[in-house]
Amino acid sequence: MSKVIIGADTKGFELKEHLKNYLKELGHEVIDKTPEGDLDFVESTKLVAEAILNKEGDRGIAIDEYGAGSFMVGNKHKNIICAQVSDEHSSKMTRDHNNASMIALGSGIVGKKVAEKIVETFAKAEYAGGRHQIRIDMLNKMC
Amino acid sequence: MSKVIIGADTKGFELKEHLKNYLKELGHEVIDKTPEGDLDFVESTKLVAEAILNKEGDRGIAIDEYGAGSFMVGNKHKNIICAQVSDEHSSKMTRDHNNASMIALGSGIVGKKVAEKIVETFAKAEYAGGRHQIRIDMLNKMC
Amino acid sequence: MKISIGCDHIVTDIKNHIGKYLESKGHEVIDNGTYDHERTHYPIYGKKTAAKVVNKEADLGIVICGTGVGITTSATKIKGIRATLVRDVETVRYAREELNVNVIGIGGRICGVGLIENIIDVFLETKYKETPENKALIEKIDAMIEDNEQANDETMFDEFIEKWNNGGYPAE
Amino acid sequence: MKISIGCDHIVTDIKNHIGKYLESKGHEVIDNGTYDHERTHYPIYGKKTAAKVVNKEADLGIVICGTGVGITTSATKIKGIRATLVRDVETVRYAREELNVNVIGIGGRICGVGLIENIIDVFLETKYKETPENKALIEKIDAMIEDNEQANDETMFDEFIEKWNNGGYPAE
Repeated sequence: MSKVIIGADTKGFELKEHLKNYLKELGHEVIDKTPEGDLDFVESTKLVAEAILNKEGDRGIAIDEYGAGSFMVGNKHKNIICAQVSDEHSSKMTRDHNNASMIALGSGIVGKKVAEKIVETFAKAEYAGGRHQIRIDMLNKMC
Repeated sequence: MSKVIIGADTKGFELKEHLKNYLKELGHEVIDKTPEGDLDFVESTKLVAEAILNKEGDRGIAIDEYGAGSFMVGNKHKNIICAQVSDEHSSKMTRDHNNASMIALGSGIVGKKVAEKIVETFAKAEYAGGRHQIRIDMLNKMC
Repeated sequence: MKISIGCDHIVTDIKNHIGKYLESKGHEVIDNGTYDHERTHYPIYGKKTAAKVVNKEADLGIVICGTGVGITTSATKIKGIRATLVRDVETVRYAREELNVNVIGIGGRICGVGLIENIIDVFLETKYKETPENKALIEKIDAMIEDNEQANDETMFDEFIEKWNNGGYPAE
Repeated sequence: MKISIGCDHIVTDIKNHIGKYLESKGHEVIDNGTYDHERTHYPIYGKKTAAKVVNKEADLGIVICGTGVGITTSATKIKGIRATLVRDVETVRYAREELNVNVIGIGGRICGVGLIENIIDVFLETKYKETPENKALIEKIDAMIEDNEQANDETMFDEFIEKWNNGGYPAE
């Protein structure tokens, strides 16, 4: 089971609540960094990324209306690899190949059933390691 | 402007209400075949398809949780071409190439922003005709 | 399993890729064409692919065209076919488990091959879980088309192909 | 427009297709590689593609790898780049109009070429519409990375490539 850090801006708040409950039902521990829902995506995503960097959890989920803003903010953190995803296949592959510690979701882009499977897959999938590590080392030297 | 027939099963009801308002704001006429929201997708989609066949409108939208059930029911009607879509590009192309008179949407699959663009595109896009007509003639001879 | 596959001329390469992918997983493939990039018409191949499934020559079917709409619609119009046109993994899981779909359609100009392979994996590994509710839905869907011989009527589209060959349709 | 493009070895064919598509629409293309299917590493090409944009040698950038995640992440880690990794048309429209993104990433194993072309069309034709709200968000995003010379530091990854060449990473 994973320890999942979650956060959302105002427009992602409702999907965040839904996914928080879904992940808890699956048995994951969930830490909600934005219980109030009054932040913009820069602020909400920073809270998630900083919690990951502080090792408060091992997977981060940042939600806004499109996922685009949270994706940028996540990746502007050194040592964070954040994937913008709208399908469970990418969610699996980005754990497997990129060792992404965060995903960004758009509440206006994905329906709830797709979002459930994305976070379920992300919480469960493990990094494959091997040849992929050189690319991770390169990304982690950046910014 | 198009005359749009819309219908949903219980799980698609909320998205249907949202898209009905969205299409009306764009200036389209919308006829709601499932104002109560108490039907299964076979019943709700039949109401939309029959309205299209009766020429009550020129575009049909059928919604359930995944779109898969509505897609099947739509296409089991002779002279109906129904596209199951979750992206606006397919929505445009299926009007352009397939002259689809109906689309099926999944409320658990698409987010509201994506759904808005799908229906907006579907209501607006026109059939290109030309070489595509032979395939339409073939489809319309079936079932 | 035995898998019946078909495509139009826009996505022949992707259909060939899928055929090889299925064989690499130990499945037997019935390739209904088209086999090259010469312009042809998707209902021919959707119907052929579907016929193998309803005749029980194949267990399941996979059809592809540009968006998937045309060819999947043609398969769905065959009695006994329950098809879904998918762009995500979860829809195929649901459609197989709840609606016992026997054909999936994919848009070769919509989905990339990684996603397509994942969709196919889930299609083949997911089993129908019968419940009174979904059984009733399936029976209603199946009853919508009267018994007919369209699946095996190989001359059904001849009138249109003849018209096409005689210049009765525009070339563009 | 001048468009900077880059990819990894998994999707070179799709990058080449995009290059030709852009040229057919009258754009000038700067192709940062990779140019073949020999195994290489996406951050090299994400960074190169992004550098052309921040150095104003190109107006916009497009990066592609299998899922798009790796290469788009590497582009985003360059100061001055605002990138979005898209699988739908509406996200790119929003991201260009509201967040003035200058790079998009696409998963070549996730999206088909028809969808990719539509995404690119909308990326190139949509204009940023400045508002006080989105200007403030963009300033906050841009301020997150300190000024550094990473975009133009061509030796930045040498230590890892040397380690790779010396067998310091597993081959599988």
